[in-house]
Amino acid sequence: MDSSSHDVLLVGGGGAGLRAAIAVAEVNPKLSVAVVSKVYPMRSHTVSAEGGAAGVARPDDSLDEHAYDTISGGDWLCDQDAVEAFVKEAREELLQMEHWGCPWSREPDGRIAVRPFGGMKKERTWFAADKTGFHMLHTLFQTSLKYNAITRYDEWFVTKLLVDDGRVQGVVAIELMSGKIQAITSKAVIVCTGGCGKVFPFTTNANIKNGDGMALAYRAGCPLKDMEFVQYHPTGLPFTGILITEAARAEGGYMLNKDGYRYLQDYDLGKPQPGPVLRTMELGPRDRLSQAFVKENEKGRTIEGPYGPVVHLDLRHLGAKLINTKLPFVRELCLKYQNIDPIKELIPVRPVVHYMMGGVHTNMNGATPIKGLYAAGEVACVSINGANRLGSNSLPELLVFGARAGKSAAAFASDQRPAGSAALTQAMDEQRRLEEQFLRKAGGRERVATIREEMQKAVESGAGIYRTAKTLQESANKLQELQERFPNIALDDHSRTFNTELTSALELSFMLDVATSIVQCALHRKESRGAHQRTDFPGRNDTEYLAHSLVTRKEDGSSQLKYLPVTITRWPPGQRVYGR
Amino acid sequence: MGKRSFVPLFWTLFSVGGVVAAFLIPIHLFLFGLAFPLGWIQPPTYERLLALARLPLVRLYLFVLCSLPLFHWAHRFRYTLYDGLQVKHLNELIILGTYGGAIVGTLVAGYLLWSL
Amino acid sequence: MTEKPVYTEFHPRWYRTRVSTYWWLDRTPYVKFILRELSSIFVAFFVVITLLQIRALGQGPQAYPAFQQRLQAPIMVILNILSLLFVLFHTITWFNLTPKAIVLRVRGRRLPDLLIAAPNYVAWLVVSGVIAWIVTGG
Amino acid sequence: MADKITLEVARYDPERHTEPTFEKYEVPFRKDWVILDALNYIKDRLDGSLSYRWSCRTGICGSCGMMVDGEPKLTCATFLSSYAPGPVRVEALRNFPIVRDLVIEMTDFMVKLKKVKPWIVRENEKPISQGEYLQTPEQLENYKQFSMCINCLLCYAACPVYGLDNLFTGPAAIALAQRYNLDSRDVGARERREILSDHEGIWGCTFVGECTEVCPKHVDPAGAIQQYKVDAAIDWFKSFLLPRGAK
Ligand SMILES: Cc1cc2nc3c(=O)[nH]c(=O)nc-3n(C[C@H](O)[C@H](O)[C@H](O)COP(=O)(O)OP(=O)(O)OC[C@H]3O[C@@H](n4cnc5c(N)ncnc54)[C@H](O)[C@@H]3O)c2cc1C
Ligand code: SF4
Ligand code: F3S
Ligand code: FES
Repeated sequence: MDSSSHDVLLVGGGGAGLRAAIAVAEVNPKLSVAVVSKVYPMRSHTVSAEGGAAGVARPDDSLDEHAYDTISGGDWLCDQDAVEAFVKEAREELLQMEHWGCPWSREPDGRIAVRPFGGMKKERTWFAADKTGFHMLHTLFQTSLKYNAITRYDEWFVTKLLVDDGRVQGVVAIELMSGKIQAITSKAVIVCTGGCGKVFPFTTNANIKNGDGMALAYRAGCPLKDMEFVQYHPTGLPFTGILITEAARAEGGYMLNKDGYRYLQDYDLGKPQPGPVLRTMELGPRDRLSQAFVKENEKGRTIEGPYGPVVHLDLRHLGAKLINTKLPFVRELCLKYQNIDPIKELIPVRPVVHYMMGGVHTNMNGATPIKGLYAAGEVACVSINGANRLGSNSLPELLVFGARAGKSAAAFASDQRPAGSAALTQAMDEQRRLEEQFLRKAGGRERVATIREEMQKAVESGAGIYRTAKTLQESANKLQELQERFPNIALDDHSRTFNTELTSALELSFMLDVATSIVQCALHRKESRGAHQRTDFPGRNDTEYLAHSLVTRKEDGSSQLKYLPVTITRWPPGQRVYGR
Repeated sequence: MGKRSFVPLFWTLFSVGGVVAAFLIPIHLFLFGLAFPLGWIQPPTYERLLALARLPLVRLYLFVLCSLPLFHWAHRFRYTLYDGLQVKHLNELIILGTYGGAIVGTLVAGYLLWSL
Repeated sequence: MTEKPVYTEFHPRWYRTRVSTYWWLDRTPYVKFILRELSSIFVAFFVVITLLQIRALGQGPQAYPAFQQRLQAPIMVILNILSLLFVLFHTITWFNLTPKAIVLRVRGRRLPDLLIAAPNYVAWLVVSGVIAWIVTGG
Repeated sequence: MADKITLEVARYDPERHTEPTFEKYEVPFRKDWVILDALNYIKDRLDGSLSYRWSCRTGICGSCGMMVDGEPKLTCATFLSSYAPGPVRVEALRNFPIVRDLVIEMTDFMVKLKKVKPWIVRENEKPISQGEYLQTPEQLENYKQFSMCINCLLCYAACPVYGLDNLFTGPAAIALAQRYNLDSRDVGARERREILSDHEGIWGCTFVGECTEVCPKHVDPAGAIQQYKVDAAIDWFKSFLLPRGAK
């Protein structure tokens, strides 16, 4: 078996991974850094973020206000020390991006421009037109090319973390191009694999967001934190999950049910007016709108589309002129990717899964409880997002905690021994497993796509916008069944060269683990907080649940749940007030 | 090719030649190639034409009109041979034939106009 | 490939397509492209004829009419018509491409391509008029 | 509207085939389906061994470029309905070695990208604490268009010059070099020019212009290359006249 060796290894080449790699290369140019990514780095999902990145920029704003917005937005489940570090460094990191060439939008005098954003009380969201994530990712990627210490493994799929003697020692990965299975050993590993939206049937997330890193860490014995908190966005296109921005409603779009009725008036969101009114009706908070959709569906007043129930977003009354000047991107998306013209047609929408608040348990430096293992980005849960992430906090999070994880991993790796032989033995076992269970396996009856679709359905029906003990238990049972059926999958493709059926199968197995942990955590949290809404426990319960859930895998494969208190520094829990 | 490559020079000559060809050749072609021979327009007399051509400024003009478009042709034709016929292995020969041709043409033009 | 691929037991053959010799017939834009490039031959042809004409001019009042006669031959007329068409094609493509190479900005906004190309055409008409006027004797 | 459409998909497995062949698949015909949805349908229900790249499905990640009926397209932004009643031919991007089915080998581009130094080059770096480098919206506008490249490589598939000679740096890499040259924060133009102005760098481009035609993000690489040639030529004359100390 081939193997190669580095000092610090990044799993993932998205925003977080690249930022971390550069951090390592800058703090200690003598270290060799490897970036292993299953897609070319510039294809990573950070590329899709549109809106912007939050960081205090104006004299009328302050770090404390950004911190408070973040904490209250997260329904007080954020670790406040982490939030304080985050808001301070967010600004510095965004400036660093500017120095690296990020084409931030500007004021006429040449200063960085900022825009308002949902849940932020001051204008502090930096943006690069409506392609912020795209520009950030390409800036990071192109800048990373300058460092010769960074070695890239493009289109290598990591299947396992090597942990021996309580210390991480590298990974096993498949080179997609050739099918070669190889051990890449290292003194520290930073997992930056992004979110897991694909666990759900409808999501804004790309095809590559399968929670790989969460499952890798979980299987290596590292706890996952706050997995029950999954953010929905109320207006996504069905089937594709393409996001229709809040601006469409801010400009005066209506939400209609199957009778053409503005149904939000039935959900304590104010009375319909012809034009948009802040914080009423269509401009209510994201979670409330998503919840209203579920209720409307229960009443049988949604429209049955080819991909499940939808409601309509109506922009027709706004007229061609307003749509073309104020919402050109919305129209472009609808026309280009859905073949619908919002000037003349109703847009079918539904709530779609958007972001994962939970993830691999880390401290403020990105370190996990396993020695040498770090995590950063959406895959990690530091926890600054608490029970609900604010829009535009995720991009700066990648930078801040990517850089922090990079620096601490570099420091850790500087005085470690290289990986031992036990790691290589493990790698050999992993190679055997991959060959036997997938590549050389004959027979089997289950199709990857079938199990995946059943899983997605089960997770949505059980751990969707509203949850109850009953639905969650049903999901848990279904997932258990699917876990048992998984070994019986049949693969059409036994080739080594770019075998994407193999990677889909591996991703499916990762997703099954992640889905199970989401459902388990949701089942145990008997309260409603932020994105986690239990109809059987409607209120927030600070006495019992002002705490992070930690789920760990036991030897026998079952999971174990614990709670960890939330760090409160200066902002005692209060009510999260929106609307009136 | 290293820093002292002459490609930028030839490219510039190609471009300027392209401009000259675009602006000036159509009318010349129309007058001398079609309108005069076919009698659409009464051609100028020999004497007038000679007198005109002997004016220093017109000599210079004719020199530019002949030389630069040749460099335009040389560069374009060279790449057409490369790409259209995929004969890159004949590189040296093609360069000699094209740019060489343009240089010879330029010398001829200079000689003819000088001795006019 | 700039970097030589490393073929190992895991790197089987990549399939490489060869561009056909007649690639320029594959798609309409390519045909147009090759016609544009071929226009240069007619440019050169024009120069050769013009040089011959200058030579005839220098050879005296007897040689010149003989040269003029030769231009009336049908084959020459056909060649000249063809040349004119090709050169006009060159002129049009050349003018339309100028905006690509030169970016003009007025108060920070990039001028639309048409606005850059249009003056070319105007200037072209004027220059052609002046030349015709001088040659035909005003 | 028929409810089925046939896709002819190029299949190639280097372990078993010597050259690509076409396989026919019948897929449902839906108004809101793009070519990529049809491929996903094939992979999920008909033939799991079909390989291709995709991720975002919104035309921003740049993974899903393929030849659709002979034209380079982002398959996530190309509707099936434009090809009704079919059949539609889907092949790997032209001008690149084919690894497998619809997957191309793109190391060549990655090497070239790095070669043109697509990062900000500066003589002195000011500390972060001193804030941003000012850049007016006009200065931003100067290079903005060239920064929109998603590295989808459709332009390389459309450029015959690249197809004939892989040494040519090619449209996207040059556009990205120009993106940094035109950035008011950058002073690396000279370094980049030295790399790019050799024969294979920019002069190979004969301005076919198809790169710009097929670019889904309106980057206009053909324009970038032309501007680059003009700059390089001016530079050449300058350095010829003032061999030393020339800027
Ligand atoms: C449509 C959309 C819009 C958004 N808009 C905003 C916004 O406006 N503001 C904001 O702050 N946030 C926004 N977000 C959220 C934000 O974009 C993401 O949270 C963030 O980009 C995640 O970045 P990352 O670096 O953690 O992961 P990613 O960018 O997803 O990168 C993951 C990396 O891991 C690699 N990888 C994964 N699995 C493996 C494996 N098994 N082996 C090897 N490599 C692997 C992948 O190849 C990839 O390189 C948006 C999200 C979406 C979906
Ligand atoms: S220039 Fe356009 S076509 Fe070429 S890679 Fe970039 S986005 Fe794609
Ligand atoms: S298609 Fe090719 S030849 Fe030049 S203008 Fe574009 S790079
Ligand atoms: S799938 Fe991302 S560009 Fe098409």
